[in-house]
Order: sequence, then structure tokens, then C-alpha cells
Amino acid sequence: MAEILLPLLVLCPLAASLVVFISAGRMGARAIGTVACAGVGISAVLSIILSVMLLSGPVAGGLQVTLWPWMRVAGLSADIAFTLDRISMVMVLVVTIVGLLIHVYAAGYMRDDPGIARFFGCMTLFVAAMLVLVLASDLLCLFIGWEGVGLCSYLLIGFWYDDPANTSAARKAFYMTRMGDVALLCGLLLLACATGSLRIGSVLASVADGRLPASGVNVAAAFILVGALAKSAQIPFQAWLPDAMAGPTPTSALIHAATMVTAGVYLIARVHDLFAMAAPVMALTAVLGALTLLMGACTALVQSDLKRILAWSTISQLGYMFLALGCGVWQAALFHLMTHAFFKALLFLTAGAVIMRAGHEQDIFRLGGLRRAMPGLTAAFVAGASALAGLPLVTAGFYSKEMILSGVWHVHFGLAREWTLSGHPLWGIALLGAFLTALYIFRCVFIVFCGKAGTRAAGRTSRLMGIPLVCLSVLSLFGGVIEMPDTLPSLHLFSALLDPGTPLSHADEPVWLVLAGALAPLAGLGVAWVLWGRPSPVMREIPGQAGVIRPARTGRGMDVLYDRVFVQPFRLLAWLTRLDIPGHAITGTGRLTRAASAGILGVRAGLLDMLAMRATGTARWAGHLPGLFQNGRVRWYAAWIAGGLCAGLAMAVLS
Amino acid sequence: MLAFSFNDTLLVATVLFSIGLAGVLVRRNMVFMLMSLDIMLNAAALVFVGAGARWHDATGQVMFVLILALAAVETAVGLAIIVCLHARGRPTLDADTGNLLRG
Amino acid sequence: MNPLPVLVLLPIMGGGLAWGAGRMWPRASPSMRDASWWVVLATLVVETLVLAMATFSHRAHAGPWPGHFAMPWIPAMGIAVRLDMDGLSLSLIWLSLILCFLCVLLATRQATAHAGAFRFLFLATLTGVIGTFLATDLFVFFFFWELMLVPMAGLIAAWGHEDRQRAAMKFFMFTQGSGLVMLLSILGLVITHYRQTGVLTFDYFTLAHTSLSPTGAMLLMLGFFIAFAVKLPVVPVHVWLPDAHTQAPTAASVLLAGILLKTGGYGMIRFNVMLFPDAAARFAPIAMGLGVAGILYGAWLSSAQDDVKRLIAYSSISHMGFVLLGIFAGSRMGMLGAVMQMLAHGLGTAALFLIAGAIQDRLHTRDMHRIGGLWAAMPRLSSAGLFFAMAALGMPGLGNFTGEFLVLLATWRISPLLATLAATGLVLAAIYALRMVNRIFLAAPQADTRPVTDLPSWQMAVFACVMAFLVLLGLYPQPFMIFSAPLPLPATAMAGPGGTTP
Amino acid sequence: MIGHDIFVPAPLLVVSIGIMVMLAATAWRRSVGRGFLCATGMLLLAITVVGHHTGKVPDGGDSLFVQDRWTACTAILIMFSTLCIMLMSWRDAGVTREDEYPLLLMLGTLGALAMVFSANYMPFFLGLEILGVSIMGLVTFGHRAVPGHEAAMKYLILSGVSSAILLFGIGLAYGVTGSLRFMPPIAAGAVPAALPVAATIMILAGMFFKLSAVPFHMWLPDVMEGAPVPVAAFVAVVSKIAIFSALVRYFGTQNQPPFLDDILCGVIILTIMGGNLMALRQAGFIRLMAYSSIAHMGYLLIAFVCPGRLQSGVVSVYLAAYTVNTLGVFAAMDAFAIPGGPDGRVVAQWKGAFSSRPFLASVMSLMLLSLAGIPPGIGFFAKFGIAAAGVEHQRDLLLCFLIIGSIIGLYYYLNIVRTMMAAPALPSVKLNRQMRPELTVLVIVLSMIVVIGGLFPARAIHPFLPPPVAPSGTGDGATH
Repeated sequence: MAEILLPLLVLCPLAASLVVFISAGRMGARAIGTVACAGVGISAVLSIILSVMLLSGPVAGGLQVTLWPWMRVAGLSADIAFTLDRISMVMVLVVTIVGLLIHVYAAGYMRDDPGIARFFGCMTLFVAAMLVLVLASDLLCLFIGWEGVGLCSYLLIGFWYDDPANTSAARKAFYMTRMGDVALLCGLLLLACATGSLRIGSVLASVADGRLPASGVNVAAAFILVGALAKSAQIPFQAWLPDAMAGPTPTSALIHAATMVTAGVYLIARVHDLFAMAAPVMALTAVLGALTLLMGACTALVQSDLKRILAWSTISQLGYMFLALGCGVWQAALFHLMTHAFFKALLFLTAGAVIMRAGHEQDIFRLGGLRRAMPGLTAAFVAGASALAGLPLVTAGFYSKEMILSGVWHVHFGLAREWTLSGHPLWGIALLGAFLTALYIFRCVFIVFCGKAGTRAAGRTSRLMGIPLVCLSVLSLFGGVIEMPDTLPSLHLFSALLDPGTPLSHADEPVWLVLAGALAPLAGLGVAWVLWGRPSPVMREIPGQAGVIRPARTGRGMDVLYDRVFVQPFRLLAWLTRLDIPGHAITGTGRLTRAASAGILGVRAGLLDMLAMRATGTARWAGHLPGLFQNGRVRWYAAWIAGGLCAGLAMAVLS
Repeated sequence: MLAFSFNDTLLVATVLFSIGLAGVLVRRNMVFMLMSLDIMLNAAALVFVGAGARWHDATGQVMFVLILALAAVETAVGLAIIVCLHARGRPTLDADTGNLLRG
Repeated sequence: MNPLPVLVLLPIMGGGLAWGAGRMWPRASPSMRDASWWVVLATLVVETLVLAMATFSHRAHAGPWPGHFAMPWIPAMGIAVRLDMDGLSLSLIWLSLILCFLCVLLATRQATAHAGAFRFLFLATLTGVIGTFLATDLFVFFFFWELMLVPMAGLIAAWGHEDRQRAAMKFFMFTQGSGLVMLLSILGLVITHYRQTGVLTFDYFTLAHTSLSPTGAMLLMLGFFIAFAVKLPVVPVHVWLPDAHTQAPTAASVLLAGILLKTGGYGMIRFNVMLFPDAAARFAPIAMGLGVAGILYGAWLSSAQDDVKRLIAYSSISHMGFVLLGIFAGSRMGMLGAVMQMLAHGLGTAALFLIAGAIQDRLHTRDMHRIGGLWAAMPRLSSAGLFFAMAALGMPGLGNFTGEFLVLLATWRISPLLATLAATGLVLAAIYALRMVNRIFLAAPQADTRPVTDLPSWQMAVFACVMAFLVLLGLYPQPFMIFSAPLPLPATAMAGPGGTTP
Repeated sequence: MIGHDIFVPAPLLVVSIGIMVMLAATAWRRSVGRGFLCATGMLLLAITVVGHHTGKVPDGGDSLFVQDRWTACTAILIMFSTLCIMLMSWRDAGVTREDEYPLLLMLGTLGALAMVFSANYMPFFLGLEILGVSIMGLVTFGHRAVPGHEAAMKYLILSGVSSAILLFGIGLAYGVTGSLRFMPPIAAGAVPAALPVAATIMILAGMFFKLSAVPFHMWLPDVMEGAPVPVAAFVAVVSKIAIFSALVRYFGTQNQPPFLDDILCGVIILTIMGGNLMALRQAGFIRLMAYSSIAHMGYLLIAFVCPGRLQSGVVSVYLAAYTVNTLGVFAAMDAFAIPGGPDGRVVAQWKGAFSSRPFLASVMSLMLLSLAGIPPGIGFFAKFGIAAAGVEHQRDLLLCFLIIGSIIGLYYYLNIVRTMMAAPALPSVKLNRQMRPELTVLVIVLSMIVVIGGLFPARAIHPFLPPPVAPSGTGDGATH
């Protein structure tokens, strides 16, 4: 039974995509919407059925289906094979359910766009590719999904191709993810050379029994890490995600929040045994995750575009997941991935609705005071924001973040013989990140929804777009209960589901740890209220120029205090993030290669001209060669004959 | 027995030959070139006569007569061509002027 | 009746008929297909039937490989028309036939002047190519190798675009000159064999086990390598390719890119690696270095082009770099990767050239600045172009990726550094492919473009078949790999070193 | 020394009798047509009797003439070429009403045949001179008077000088060996060693002048440009075949004397490079063909310096290929000439020939491709043979120059094909004037030979595969 359902799971969105592409002009917008939602809907239902079968069936193993042998050559055996075990079940559920909701929303959002057929074709193709990525039990088959999602993200970011900025953003996204893909490919090559086959099970088994030397393991893990970093827009490769906001909002929600960017996290979670044996790479992952977390939060703090704030917040939340992976608590990372998918999708969809209603205005300073105009959207946005900030007890975000914080606290990296890096400094950064997250998301909430009225809001959000928002709000608020920290009633449903073997409960966890985790978001909320929320806010940023703050009004005590405590560091922070060292580095290298290629082409052209010039030179010289030899004078010819004779005689007689 | 050995005739013939060759190279007048051509042919004939004498063989003499005949043919055809050139608009006898065929 | 000589001679005879028909019934009206077109189509159909017969008939005969045919030609010099067919030559002939069908169906509009002569030269090239793939007598191979160039140069010189004369001349001089170097190698091999065994013969199998001194073997191998390197093309001697491809008419550039480049690869497999195995092994590092250089140089220059056809031409230099890498990687996997890459590249690049030709027919320009976005005006053509651009950049699940992955894996075994460098070539491939897509398909349409008609539905169906074939090649390559693997030299007649399979 | 029953090969006899008859007829009444008819009939008769001879074959080996398969092959080639040239010059010779033209042609052929059959210096030298003088006469024919005479004058003086050198060499050889046998002089007895060497060098110089090897090639372009097209073909083909066959006869099939080795290599390299480089810059079609024939002589000499199993077959194929190709080119050029219009002697006039005169253009390109050594034509197999002979002797230096030369050759041959393919200068109205019937037949026959020779060279080799047996019959000759 499962052998049929599993491939069907992937085939439905693929078939929907083909139908939509081939129909191109002939189907109406509504029909296209329904076909797409149907495709993804069927796969959602199938995934639920399969999950139930998996949970009720034998615990270990999971459903294994080999479709056909792909490459069977001496030295490599790779085939198209899907497995549904606990990790991929979680991902499949997230992808299909969130995907379905986003498709329903998009059916309403994109109804009047002429290119809707191309849009839904790419979206369903993306879901199919993501499912292939998640279900693949062969790393090479995973690579098909990996590049497939990259292609769909390129097509969707550059969806409105009239504006060259969109297409260049799409190309930039594809180039960066492609660099990561090449690194991942090199990792696969290394593993294939060492182990002969790319089945995940056999790779991990042969790595475990030492077929790969330690250095080999580190290099392979490093390659895979680089691939994941590029896909999830972490530190060196983060420039493409903010530009990716050029695509339609449902795309940003599905691809650049919920599913594609988390593919890197899923991959590392899938091969965590390999990473566990590569300690330095784990440490690197953790440090990079922490740095990205901090950098993402700070940059989001000074953004003025609503969707860019959410993009930077995605980068910072991914930083959390990488931090968790680095510290070995991959279950926490996956749990945070799930909850993040819910509330981030919610935030993006609501933002999309808000922007659509406010006449496509994306600058938060020009929106202002929409609380009264769209109460429903405000409620959804606040729900999402609180889940993102991780307000204690009431939101899912709190539980997943708490799980990560406790995991980070208990980790010890045995890097070199005597030098061990303990988890505490990373925990500190994570906590600061939580505070900053609350700060920037509530800044956005207060500026957009509270305060004096900005642009006039028109029209109503259609019912079709409303339903997904409601579902996502419920999920992001109550989705977290299935995994409680120990101090609260220790409920570990999720981690038990994921990995029944290793219990995650730390009995000796100090109580203040959970309290700190709960207080940080609240503190962030308070400070945000002080700075932006209350009627006479301290921070009055000039609309249009992000991060430029008007000087404090009068020298009165409280304002001077606030100014020195909050405004100065904020201004410093704004200046710092504008530096954007990695971004400049990447544009610098781009400019460098262009200059180099122009230089080399110039040299090549110069060479060719010089060659041509010399050729004409010799041609001219050869031109009057006949004058020298063939000048038509008989005596000259006779002289040549005599000369030839004498030369011959000389050579013969003398030699 | 023989007053001159083969080498001496060879020496004279070579000198004669180089005189003829020099004549062809130096003189510009076509008639003189024909004359020096004749000298070269006679030098060759002299070698044959000397060789014939050395080998006491009549072939040398036969070849000499043959070469005389050839020289006569050369000169006759040469003069005929010079006359035609003169008739067809190339008055001077200079070998180097009015070259149409070159390059 | 042995199918092999029929395979070789049928196209040129069909070509002659087409020329006659072209002169007898010149084109009645521009839209209606003229008589010579139908003759060409008939020839190709019959040729496919004969090839199918050759593929599936297992007749017992003397030859070591499935297909065999021998007829004395010049007994004085020990030359006989020996034609042998194994999996590799069979698959490449199938590729040639498919591409010819594509040309006949899709690229027929601009061959108006002297259509009969155009089709004669077109089929003559096919004869030359099939002869090259089948000949196992070194003289006959050299004969077809040189014969193949004349009609192709004629096609470029007579029906090409603005700068066709110079391009045809450069193409002819490069290939012909390197052919002469190969001639010396062939003769060197034959004469050394004659000195050792007293038998003057040009037969490939008997020559395969002349025992040569290391330097002798290397020299002869280099002679062959130069000729095939010019044809493949390998970087330093690739100068003729961009001009030839840009100036050739669509059908000719499809033939040139699709098949003629493969004769270089086929030659290297058959006459470098299988004839001089140890010399090839010693030469492998340099060859693989050249391969990687080709990949990077081709991709890099391709991303700096403004002319569509020139861009595609440079991209095929990059792809052929992978083939060179695979052939000299020394393992069976590398060889299979190279063969798969040749098949996939043949289909992909031929389709890209057809699309570029279609654009040039409609907009009379190849300059990407003046073409502008076509998605709005021609969605079908643009989607086909997008698909084949994806194939060109090596999207997994399509044919190119299978070839490239196997080649990279085989290279990784030899030297990880080379493989990583080659892999970075994939990033450059993405750059030129997407740059092309974003300049001529997904871009703002040019202001002044006149109304242009999209691909008719039957042409789109043909493109769809090619797409399906590429996906099949990408996702289920196993039967193709088994089918087109080059058979090792026959063990029986082989006293010398065995084939390449470790 | 001369036996009583004279041994004379039959063709020589037939041709001389024919010439006598023509001379007598001229005395009676002048008629060009009759001259051509008589000449053609005589040539056909000569070709049929080429194998026979009169008188008893002298065994002592000191006869004037020799008869074997090599002489048969070259004689047939010479007579076939003369027939073609007669066919070519049929129409315009009739116009000028000079019936000396066929007579001089026959005399030239007689001289060439004498050189081919000679085994003694005397008939060789006589043949050389008869050929020379008849060429001087032929060159002045045609409507371009002044250049014709200038060419004749140049040829006269230069061939005079070279004959003098040749005679001096023969004299020395006679002085050293005491006999006029047609073979390199070997020092016998008390003779200073330098003499036979000098003799051989001077004889070789005389021969190379006639073969137009580079240091002595200056006369060929001027003479061919001055002469009318058929005569240029005659000079380029018949005289070359005759002198080359004498050269092969002279040195026999064993290796050349050692001191000659580097001289020969030097000459060959100079000839190949000189011929090809000079041909690059030519605008005149005939001058270009002159230089290309110099280059081809260079390639032929490569085979000459590599005696061995392959040599005899290769040399005869190359000679046949060169003859047919050159005759084809000149025939097409002659057919292209329109009385009063462009006369096809300048390459520029051939611009756009593919559209204005497609048949002629395709024949010309076939001939040029075959000259360049490209498959469909017989030239391909000829060049292949040369390379095979070269490789057999590991003459690497010569082979490199063979390759460089043929690449350069490729360029200027294809340049002509390129100009023919270009758009025609004048509007491409198809000039459908009726081409002279006999020329059409000739051109078609020559193209058939080229293509069939190219596809089935075995046919071309087999009958013409006479091992050039050394005059004394001592040389082992080719094995089969």
C-alpha cells in the first residue's frame, strides 16, 4: 500500500504543475487556482495518511520505496528511492500543510495577475521538488530536489520579469545557491568515492565503521555545511534572501520562509551522525549560527521595508536552527523549523494582505495606524509576531526557542585536546537574540498598526485569503504544546516522535534558565513599547530614510536618559548594519571578476590585433618578395641559375 | 703521344665556360647574350673533344658535331625571336626593358 | 545484405536524388514543401529503418563486434573497406539521425536558394559522419574524416550569414591541417607494424597490438590527439568553433554542434584510449588539465558574449571539456560519463541552435540587446528555450547532469582538485545560461518588435519529444549506458594490452 | 657502338614518321584542320603500339633506348596529355590559321618521348633540345604577341644556359666513365674524385631547371603567363613528366649517391616552400597554377628521394593525378574564356562563377580540391602515397614541410573556390552561351577520371605499376 502512496505523494503536485503549464492560456484563473490547490491538497491528505501508517506501524525503519535504478556503474550505484521515516515525516507534513494553506491564499492573492498559470506551475513544481528533496533516501536523488527548488525559486523571484531589478535579484539568488550546490556536489563526490553508493543509510553506516578517515569526514561535513549555508542564506551567503523579496508574497512565504531555506537545516539533521563525528565542523556551525542570528536581528531592527524585516528575521531564526544543529540538538532545530514555518508563513501572508490593501506600499513608516482599518489582519499579525518573539507559555515559538536554549546551555565542544568550548557564551548570544527579535518585531507592529494613521486602506481581504491566516494563527499559538521544557510538566511528545532512542530531558536544569528564556521577549516587548509604542514615542524615524532618527526634542531629563540609553546605540547599530561587510564582499568579488574578465578580453583583443597587424606586415613584406625574385629580368634569372649551380657544387665538393 | 692531357683541356673548357656565363650575366644586349651562350656551348663541346681524345673514342667527335648543330639552332631561333620582338614594338635590344611578365 | 555499407552510402545517394529533384521541380510556393524536401525525408526514414535492422539483428559473422563488413579496396597497400559497429558508434549514429530529422523538420525556412544543393551537401555530411563512426580501417577512417569537412564547409560558405566565407575557411583550414598530422600518425603506426610483422595492413584490430616503444606510442598518440583535439574542440585549438557556429545556417550549425564535435570525442575513445592505452594513461594528466581549462574558459567566455549563437558555441566548448575529462579519466565510469555527456549535449545544444535559428528567422538578428524579452510574444519558444538552457547548465534530472556527475566522480578518484575546479565550471555554466534566459526570454519585450508568430504546435511537439528524451536520459540512463558502452578491443585477436576497463 | 638492326621503340618511330608526313603535307597545301587530324590519328596509333619496338633488344645494355613498364606508363601519360591539349587548342588555333601549331606540338611530344625512352645521354639530350625549341615556338602563338615573344626570348636564353650546364656535365661524365650510358658516373681509375661529383651536380642542375625546382624555377611563371592557355598546360604537364621520368631512369631505384642527400633535401624544401609562398600572393590564375605546379614537383621529389616498396606505385599515381588535375584546371580555364569578354586568366574574373556558370565552377572546384589533396579527388590518394613513402623512410623533416606546404596550398586553392562562391560582380544573369562541345567532353572526361581515380585508386595503381627497372636491368626494382 505504501509503495503506491509514497510516489503518488510526489506525483500529484508534479502532475498539477504539468497540467497548469501545458494549459498556459486556456484555463481561467480560478480553474488554475483550484487545480494547483487540489494537487497540493491531495499530497497533504496522503502525507497525513502515511504519517498515521508510519506511527501505527513498526517504530524503526520507516517506509522504503525504490522506484528504479538510476546509475548502476562500476564504482557507483545510485537509484531513485524514497523513504518516509520520522524526520522526513515531519518535513513532509510541514511542506504539504503549509504549502496547501499558502496555495489557497495565493489563489486569492494572484487572481488578477496575467501570469497566474506560470506562477502556479512554478509553485506546484516547487512543492514537488521539495517533496523529492525531503523524501529522497539517496543523496543524489536529494540533489535533484535540491537543484529543483533552486530553479523554482529563481523562476518565482523573477516572476515579474518586466523590472530588470527582479530578474537580477533572481539571478543573484540562483548564483549564490548554485555555489552552495557545487560545494554540496563535491561533498557527495567525496562520499561516493569513499563508500561507492550514496544511499544515506549505507553512507552513515560506512562512515560509522571508519571507512572514511577523520580528515575525510571533516571535509565532507564542511562541504555539506557550505551547501546548507548557501541554501539557508547564512553568514557568507545571506545577501540573496532580502533581495528575494522581489517575488510575489506567497512565494516569499512558501519558499523563503517555510520550506526552501530550511532545506539546509533538514539536510544536516538527516546526516547528523556524519556531523556528530566532525567536531570542528559542529563548532563552526554553531558559531556561524550564532553570528547570523545576531547579525540578522540587528539588521532587521533598522529596516524600513516590511517584507525585508521579515526576510532578515527569517535569516536570524535560521541562525537559531543552525546554532541548535551545531550544538547537536537537531531535534530542537527541527521543532523550531516547524514552528517557524507556521508563524513566519503567517507573518508573510498577513504582510502581503496588508500591502495589497494599502495600495502596494511596503515602507512601514508610510503605513501607520492600520489597527482600525483592518482589525482581523492586525490580530493575525500580532499572533504571528508574538510567536516569533516567543512570548512565554502562550506561543509555540517560546517552546521551540526554549528547547534550543536549554540544548545550547548543556553542550560542550571538545575541539582540541585541552581546549573545550562550552555552550554558555552561545546561550548568552541566543538570549540577546531573543530580546532583539522581540524588539524589532514589535517595533514593526507598533509602527504599522498603532500610531497616527498613514495611508488609507482600501477594500477587504477576501474570505479565501482569510482561512489560511486563521489556521496558521492557531498553529503558531498552540502548535508548541507538544514539547514542554522539564520545569513545566515535562511533555516530550515531539522529541519522542522524532528520535525515540535518546531522551532529551535534562533533570538537573536550573529553574532560572527557563525564566530567563521567558523574560527576554517580555523585556524586548517593553522596550519596544517605550521606544515606539506609547503616544509620544522616543524614536521618531524619518519616513523613507531607514534608521535616520530625528534628534531628541528638548533636553528634559527622561528624554536625555532615553536618548543616551537607547537612541545613541540604535544609531550606532544602524550605521553598523549599513556596513554589511559580507554583502560588500560579495558585490566586490562580482565587480572584481567583471573587471578581470574585461581586462583579459582586452588583452585577448589586443593580442589578436597585434597578430593581425603582424600578419598584414608579413603579407606586405611578402608582397614585394616577387620584386626581389621575380622581377622579370632575364639576367637576374640566369644569375639565380648560376648561383644555384655554384651552391650545389660547393656543397657537394666541400662536404 | 698526346700533347695535351684531359685535365688541361678541361681547364681551358672551364675557363671558356665561365667567360660565356659571365657574358650572359653582364651584357644587356640580347645579341651579345646569344653570342656568349654560343661560347658556353662550345666550351661544353671542347670537353667532349678532350674526353674523346682521352678515351680514343669517336663519340666525342660525334657529340661535338651534334652540339654545333644545336648551337646553330639556338642562335637561329634566338635571332628570329629578336626580329619578331623588334617588329612587334620593342625596338631596343636591351634585355631588361619593357618587361611585361613579372611578379 | 549487410546493413553497414547501405548505412554509409544511402544518405549521399538520397542527396543526389534531392539535388536532381531540386533542379527538376524548383519550389512551387514558399510555404509548400518542395520535392527535394520529401526526398530527404524519405532518405532519412529508410536510413532509420536500416539502422533499426542493424541494431536488432544478431547475425553471426567474422567481425569481433556486432556489426561487421569488409571489402578489399586497395589490396596493394593493404587497405580494405572495413566497417564495424559496436554500441558506441551505434548510439552516435542514432544521435546523428535524430538530429537530421530535427533539422529537416524544424530548420527549413531559409534554405530557399538552391534548396536541392543545400540538401545534397547536408546528406553528404551525414554520409561522412556515419562513415567516420563505422570505419575500422584507418585509411577509410581518414578518408571519411576528410570527406566530412568538404560539404560542411560548403554549407557554411554558401548559405551562411554575414561573415561566412572567413568562418568556412578557418573551419576548413584548422580541421584539414590537423587531419594531416593524424595522417602521419596513421602511417607511422602502419609502417612500424609492417616492419615488425611484414604485413602491410590498415586494419584497426590487427594494428591494435603492434608493440611500440613508449616514446613511439606517445608520439603516434599525440598525432591522433591533435586531430581530435581540434575537432572536439580543446581550448588552445578551439578558435574556429565560435565563428563556424555563428556564421553557419541553422541546419549546418545543428549538424556541426550535434554530430561533428562528437566525431572528435569518438575518435579519442577509439583511436587514443583504446589503441594506445598506456600512452593515453601517461598523457592523462595533461589531457585532463586541458579538459578543465576548456570547461572554465568556455563557460567564462560564454558568459561575456552578446551574440546568442556565439554564446551557445562557447558553451559547447565547456561541455566538451567534460567529455575530454571523462575519456582520459581512465575508468569505465569516466568513459560512460563522457558518452552520456556527448549524447545529452548533442540533443540539448542542437535544440538551442534550432531555437536561436528560429529567433533569427523571425527577428533577423542574433544580438541579445536587440532581441529583448520574448516570453510575452512567444511563450512556447521561450519555454522550450528555458528548458534547454536548464539542460545546458546541468540541472540534475536532465541528461547533461548524468554525464557530468559520472565524469566528476571518475575525475575525483584521480585528483579531487581537478574535480573541484571542474565543478566550479557548473557555477559559470549557471551564469551564462541564466544570463541568456534573462536577456532573451524572461525580460522586458523590445519596444519596436514587429508582431512575431510563435512556434506552430507541431514544431512544439517535436521540441517536446526532445525534452522528453533529455529527461529520460537524465532520470533513467541505465539502458542507454549499457547500450552505448564502447566494447573493449576483442580479447581473441588481442595479444597486446587489453581494453580500458580496469 | 650502334648495332646494325636499330632497336627503336615503336611510338618514337610512329611519331617521327607522322611528323615527316605533316611536313610534306604542309609543303603541298596549308590546312590547320588536316594538321590536327593527322596529329590526333598519329597519337592514337602511337598509344596503341606503345608496348612494341622494332629490331632486337640488345643484350649488351649499351643501346640508345630502353623499353619497360615505366616508359610505357609515362609515354601513355604524355600522349594522353598532348591529345587533351590538342582538343583544347582546336578552336583558337583554327582561327589564326597557322598550321605550324600542331606540328610544333607533335615535335614537342617527340622530344618528350625521346627523353622517356632514352638510355643514353645522346637521345636524352636531343629529346630535351627538341622539346625546348618546340616550346619556344609554341609560346609565341596566340593573340598576345609581345608577352609571347618576351616569354620565348626568356625561355631561349635560360634553357640555353641550362643546356650548356647539362652538356658540360655530360662531357665531364663522359670524360670520367668513357661511355655515354645514362647513369650517374662512377669514378673509374686515376680520376680526381671531385670530377664525377661535379658531373652529377651539373647534370642534376640541368634537369632541375627543366623540372623548375626552386633555385632554377624562375622561368616557369613568366613563360606560362606569356603563352596561350593550352601551351601553358603543355609546358606544365608534358615537359615535367618527361624530365621526371628521365630523372627516375637516371638514378634507378637504388638510393641516390650519399653526397646528393642534403642537396636534394635542400632543393625539395626550397621548392615546396618557395612554390607555396609565392602562390599566396598571386592575382593571375595561370601564374598561381605555375607556382602550384612548382610546389607539386617538390612533393613528387619527396617520393623520388624515398626509394622502396611503395615508391614506384606512389610516383606513378602522383604523376597521373598531377597530370589529370592540371589539365582539368587549364581545360576549365580555357572553356571559361569568352571571345572578347573575360578570358579567365585572372582570378577576379571568376567572382561569382557558381551562380553565373555553375557547371564550370563545380568542375574547377573539384579539380582544385583534388590538387589540394581532399578526398573525393585522386589527389587525396596521391598525397597519401607521398606521405606513406616519406614515413617509410622516416624523412621527418620533409614530411613536416609536406604538411606545412599542403596547408598553405589549401589556403590559396580554397581562396579561388571562395571567390567563385562570392556574389557575382555583374548581375547574376546566367550566361547561357553554348560552351564549345569538345571542351565540354574533355572537361567531363577529366572530371570522371579524377573522381573515379579518387574513389577507386586501386584501378589507378595496378596497370601503371611498372617498377622503374634500372637501364642495365641490375636494379632489383619494386618487388611485385
